[in-house]
Amino acid sequence: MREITYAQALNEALRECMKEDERVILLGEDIGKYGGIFQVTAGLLDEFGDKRVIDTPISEAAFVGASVGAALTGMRPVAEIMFIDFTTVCMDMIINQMAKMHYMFGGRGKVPMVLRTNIGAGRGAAAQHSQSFHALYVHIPGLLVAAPSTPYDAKGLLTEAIKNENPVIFVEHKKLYVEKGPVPEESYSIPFGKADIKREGKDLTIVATHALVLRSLRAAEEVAKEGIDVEIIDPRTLTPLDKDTILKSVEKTGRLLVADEGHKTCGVAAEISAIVAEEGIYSLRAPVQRVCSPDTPVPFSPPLEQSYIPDEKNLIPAIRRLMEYT
Amino acid sequence: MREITYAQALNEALRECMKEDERVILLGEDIGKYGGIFQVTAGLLDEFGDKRVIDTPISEAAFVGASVGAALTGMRPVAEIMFIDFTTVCMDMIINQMAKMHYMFGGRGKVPMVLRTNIGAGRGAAAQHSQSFHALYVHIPGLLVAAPSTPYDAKGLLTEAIKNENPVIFVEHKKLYVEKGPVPEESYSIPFGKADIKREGKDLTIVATHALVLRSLRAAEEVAKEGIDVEIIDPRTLTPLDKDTILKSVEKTGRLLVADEGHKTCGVAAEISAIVAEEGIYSLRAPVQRVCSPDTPVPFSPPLEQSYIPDEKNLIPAIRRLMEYT
Amino acid sequence: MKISKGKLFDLYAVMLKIRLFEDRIVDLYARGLVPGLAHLYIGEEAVAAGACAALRDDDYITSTHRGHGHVIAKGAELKLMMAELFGKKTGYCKGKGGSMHIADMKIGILGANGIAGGGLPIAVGAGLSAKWRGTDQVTVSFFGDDASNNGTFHEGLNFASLHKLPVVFVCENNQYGISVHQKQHQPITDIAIRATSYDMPGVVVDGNDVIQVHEAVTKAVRRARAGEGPTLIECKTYRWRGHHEGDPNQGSRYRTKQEIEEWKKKDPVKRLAEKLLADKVVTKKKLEELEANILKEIEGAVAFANESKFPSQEELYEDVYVEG
Amino acid sequence: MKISKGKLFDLYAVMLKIRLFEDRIVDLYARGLVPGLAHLYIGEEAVAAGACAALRDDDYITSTHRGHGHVIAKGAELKLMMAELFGKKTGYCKGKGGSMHIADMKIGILGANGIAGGGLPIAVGAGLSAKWRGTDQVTVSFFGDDASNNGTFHEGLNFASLHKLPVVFVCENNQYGISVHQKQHQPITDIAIRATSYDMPGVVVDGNDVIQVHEAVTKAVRRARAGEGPTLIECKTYRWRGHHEGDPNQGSRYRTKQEIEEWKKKDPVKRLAEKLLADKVVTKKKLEELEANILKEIEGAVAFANESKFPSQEELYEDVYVEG
Ligand SMILES: Cc1ncc(C[n+]2csc(CCOP(=O)(O)OP(=O)(O)O)c2C)c(N)n1
Ligand SMILES: Cc1ncc(C[n+]2csc(CCOP(=O)(O)OP(=O)(O)O)c2C)c(N)n1
Ligand SMILES: [Mg+2]
Ligand SMILES: [Mg+2]
Repeated sequence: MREITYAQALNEALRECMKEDERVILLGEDIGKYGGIFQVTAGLLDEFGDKRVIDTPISEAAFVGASVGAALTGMRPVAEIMFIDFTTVCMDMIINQMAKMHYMFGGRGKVPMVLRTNIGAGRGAAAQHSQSFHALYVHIPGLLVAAPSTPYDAKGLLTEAIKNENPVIFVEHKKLYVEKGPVPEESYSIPFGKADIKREGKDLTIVATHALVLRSLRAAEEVAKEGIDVEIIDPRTLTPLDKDTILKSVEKTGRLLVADEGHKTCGVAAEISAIVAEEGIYSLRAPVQRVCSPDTPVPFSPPLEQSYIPDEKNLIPAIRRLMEYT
Repeated sequence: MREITYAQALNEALRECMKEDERVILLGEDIGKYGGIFQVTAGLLDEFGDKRVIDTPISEAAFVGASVGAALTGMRPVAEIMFIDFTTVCMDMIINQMAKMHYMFGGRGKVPMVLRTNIGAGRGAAAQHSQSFHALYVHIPGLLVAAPSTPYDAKGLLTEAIKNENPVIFVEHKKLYVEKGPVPEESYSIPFGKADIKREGKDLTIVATHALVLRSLRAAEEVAKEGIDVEIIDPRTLTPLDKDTILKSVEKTGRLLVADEGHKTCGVAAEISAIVAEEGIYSLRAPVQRVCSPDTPVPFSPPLEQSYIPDEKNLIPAIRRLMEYT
Repeated sequence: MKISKGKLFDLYAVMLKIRLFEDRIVDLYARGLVPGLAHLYIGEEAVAAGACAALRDDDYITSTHRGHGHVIAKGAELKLMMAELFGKKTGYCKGKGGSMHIADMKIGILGANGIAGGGLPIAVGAGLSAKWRGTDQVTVSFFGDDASNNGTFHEGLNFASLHKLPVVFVCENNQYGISVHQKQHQPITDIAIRATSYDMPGVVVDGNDVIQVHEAVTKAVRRARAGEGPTLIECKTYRWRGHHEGDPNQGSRYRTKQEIEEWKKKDPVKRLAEKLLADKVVTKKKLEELEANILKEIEGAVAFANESKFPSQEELYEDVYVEG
Repeated sequence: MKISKGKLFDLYAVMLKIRLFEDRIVDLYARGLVPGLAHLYIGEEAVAAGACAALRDDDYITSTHRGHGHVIAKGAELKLMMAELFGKKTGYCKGKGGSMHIADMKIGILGANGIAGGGLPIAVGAGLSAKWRGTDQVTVSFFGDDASNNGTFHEGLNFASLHKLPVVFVCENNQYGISVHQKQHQPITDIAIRATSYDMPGVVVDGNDVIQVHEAVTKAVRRARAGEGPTLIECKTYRWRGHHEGDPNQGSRYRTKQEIEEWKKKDPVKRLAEKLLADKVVTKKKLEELEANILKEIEGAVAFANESKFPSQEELYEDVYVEG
């Protein structure tokens, strides 16, 4: 199969959905001529025109709120917030409007929209442009939360997100945009709530999200040399979360490491750990370990940022530690 | 000792701190003549005048941001956001400014301010006026998060919050405002990061926050009749969290139930559960249970809202279930 | 613009319906039958009635925490409203929303809203949507004087004007936030002047004069339908009751009884009734008949609400997501 | 207002310092020595220089993502800036902040800010604080044309005017958001007209003419110190380079090379140099000396940054909270 990047895969999903359904329109800052800060919307303005690819003012509350209003009245907007950090300026539209309308209105009205944004440190962009607080949205009922880790998943999940009748927070990862992988040319959807086993193994389960999937795969190769056989589960969507696949894997391996780039405290990794402590504790033969970003803002200085980012340097020792329990 | 309400205790802390330190000023909607929607600031306008008790427009980003600017330049502002639900409209000022400045600036500048707000359902106020998403702030490093459950703790923690050099999200609970309890007349501080054992017991640990402390105490009395001896730990501050006291209690009892009014997924209870799964798993002789709000918005209809709210009806069966593990 | 006699009577009927509905809520609330928060609109009826009468059924509105008037004027059924206020399963939102979240997509009610200023961006989106879909639907967004200080006002009006969207922004200036007088929340008197910042027309009208409101909104709606863009209309009015039921002494903590009495003299409902009689549009008898009919409808709504069931416990978990 | 010759020369010195500092960043960035995002101010120097020259050391500013000019004009040390841009421990923020977060409370720099519009409420708070503390300190808040569409602009200006706070809002209208032209982000041309919404004076000046900027800001600062409230000043200008270093071809995806060239002809630095020479304020030699001195300072800063150490790993965990 041909290989394209994660950014190209997302671009393809947008293009296909826009071709198929004229209700799909895009709003965001610099998504037109500029093609989006990470080039995810490149070429779409030319192809679909400025009625469907709308460069917005720096008015996130207005255009995310407008997406809600447009979705309520029959459109399928896809809004882009340049970095997840900036979703703070339109949080009310997300948490109090987009997420809750269907419920508050007792099922009258629905909000089929997608809010695309991205997480991830590693670009020297410091504390307000590098955050990974997707857990905030996982905490809020009414939202679906997608977390693609590969170009294949990116395309399939975005297609599903756009076709879904519910509001979706679509969380991309900055460092993955340039990663390549095989992606079918035709349109396809990946259903929400189905984890993907990115590597099978029998000794230890890593539940990993986003870039941590890649980093875990590398760590797994490394420890394989020591005879440690790691299984890697990528939930792909955080809401809904496929806890069955996770619990089943832990039942098999008896060891769980949860790897997510969000801050450790009250993050996605905490939730997965808590689920296993609640429903799979008898499968465990070792403590549950979390490999996450530390509870500090993201520092600018490259060496500090490197030490901030959770990756193989954290994963490998954690795996070895867990393997000490027998 | 005389008994006063939680709201009066908070009022007293504000009054004492304002008397002692003229840099302490209050900003918020309807905190002046109206005395605050829950009467926490009642009488303070008369006593301290409208230069120090400032009724603001519906411009939360402006006045929370102004509190940040004022704190940076030598004041000690205490801002009130009427309901935690509305903190969404000024989330950027909280997450990206207030929480991060000290770090981003490499220690230059500090933001000694308090943002008072409240959580809790039970007033028939529906999905946008009843939320308990304090976990969002626990997820963000740079903030301290207080969670008083009694009038005594309310006064002591608010005094500490105002004197603290760091930004504090001070999370009150709507249903507790009218609860009475003994409170010293003199000024006192309760240090952050020190849990309080609200009830000693040997069979099972409940880590409970806010109104769940009261509800757990009632549940404990109930199950005491069956010979179950419950220990109740109230962390009092969620950041920093006194995990030693929790781990020590679980070591003693072997059973853990975490009770918090936030949504279950990625909430405070998940974090506490994950900590124990990570650091205290060998103490456990039963799965960790969480009693939280469900992952739905808060419904309006009183019977639905009652079934939404986590209380004795959820705690007692959970306790009994945990006691089946021996 | 000339308003026909029939139209005037219709406007009156809507205003009276709002008034009598809310009078009944006062009573029901006091007796503990309506739980939660009830923000009443009494005294401001001319705004909702005048504005919504300029709209078609398929036009949209976004409403506020003080939304009963808006949704009644847009055509909401009293039965379903009352059942909702009682928290019953038969209500507009199956009892899940209550007073602050009444919505009905079929008649263009995109929701009351508990967030001050929350409705404006949503209205802008409905406007964009109408434009994209190539319909000529118009959206009216209601909001208060204090909400005009929220960032959403600024962002919403800028965006709407930039894209010449078919939206009419109707500011109900009743001079207060909750307890905060306009003088304490903004340094201007006429909010309509803010229109200039967005290159759109701004109009001030007497919000207690339904004819003025109706004319201004009609003109703005025509402009919007013609693709010429949004308008900001400020309606000066006053709320008679406290911020919500339960606000002690109708808000006399922060305003004088005398001020309230002065405004009661400007009662928009009575004022129109007197005009209708003076102009011989209707007889006294016709008005009495109208009142009797409305009261009957309200009683029917109360009975319906009373007899309806509360939602069952499992419904707590429904409608979080659209299934399938 | 008459600007003295000495003052004019000082203004020039500041502008040149900003220009040369950033010219050097262009080069360092291209060679991979400056990590992360560098949003350059080249072409807009007259705004920062003219505005900050109206301030005392104990006055405050809030800055933006494009902050080098502001902080240099307010007195930041090049050494500490350069070290910060390199991510070194000796930098302004110990390497933790980088280009977008330079701050120095001692000289009133309340921080550059990565959030567009993020600085306005903070400036309002500094204004409130000065008023409460009874000092006569003034705060200047810099922000861009597109940031003027953010809710914080609206809320901030309303609040500042309501309390007559000593704040001067300086809008740098360089006609673009990132790639979005002003015509696409707001339906007005002069942002200064938005002042009317808040009952404050609004002034438009040529932002490439440091004298005009300086005069307008001086007047506004005087007004602010006298307790008469805030002013909105719009400075029309242009950024020569891409939105940040790395924006392909200096942003020619969204603007023409010709447009850029037109604006380069209005170079504020050269313009002032020519005036200084024409008016015989300085000799050519003096200007050359000035340039040489600045270049030397910059070289010193680069050397300092180069020689400095990166922070140690443990520092990651420091400064999250104030200890003790
Ligand atoms: C963002 C936000 N902040 C605060 C509130 C609390 N609140 C509810 S209504 C209200 C006053 C609204 O005043 P105005 O907009 O003039 O409308 P009115 O109540 O007078 O109709 C306030 C402060 C809210 N609902 N939303
Ligand atoms: C709230 C927010 N939204 C989006 C961005 C991304 N962003 C950074 S700078 C910028 C454009 C700013 O334009 P303007 O305010 O005119 O300032 P300029 O860059 O022209 O100096 C944008 C959209 C941001 N930093 N903050
Ligand atoms: Mg009002
Ligand atoms: Mg600009």
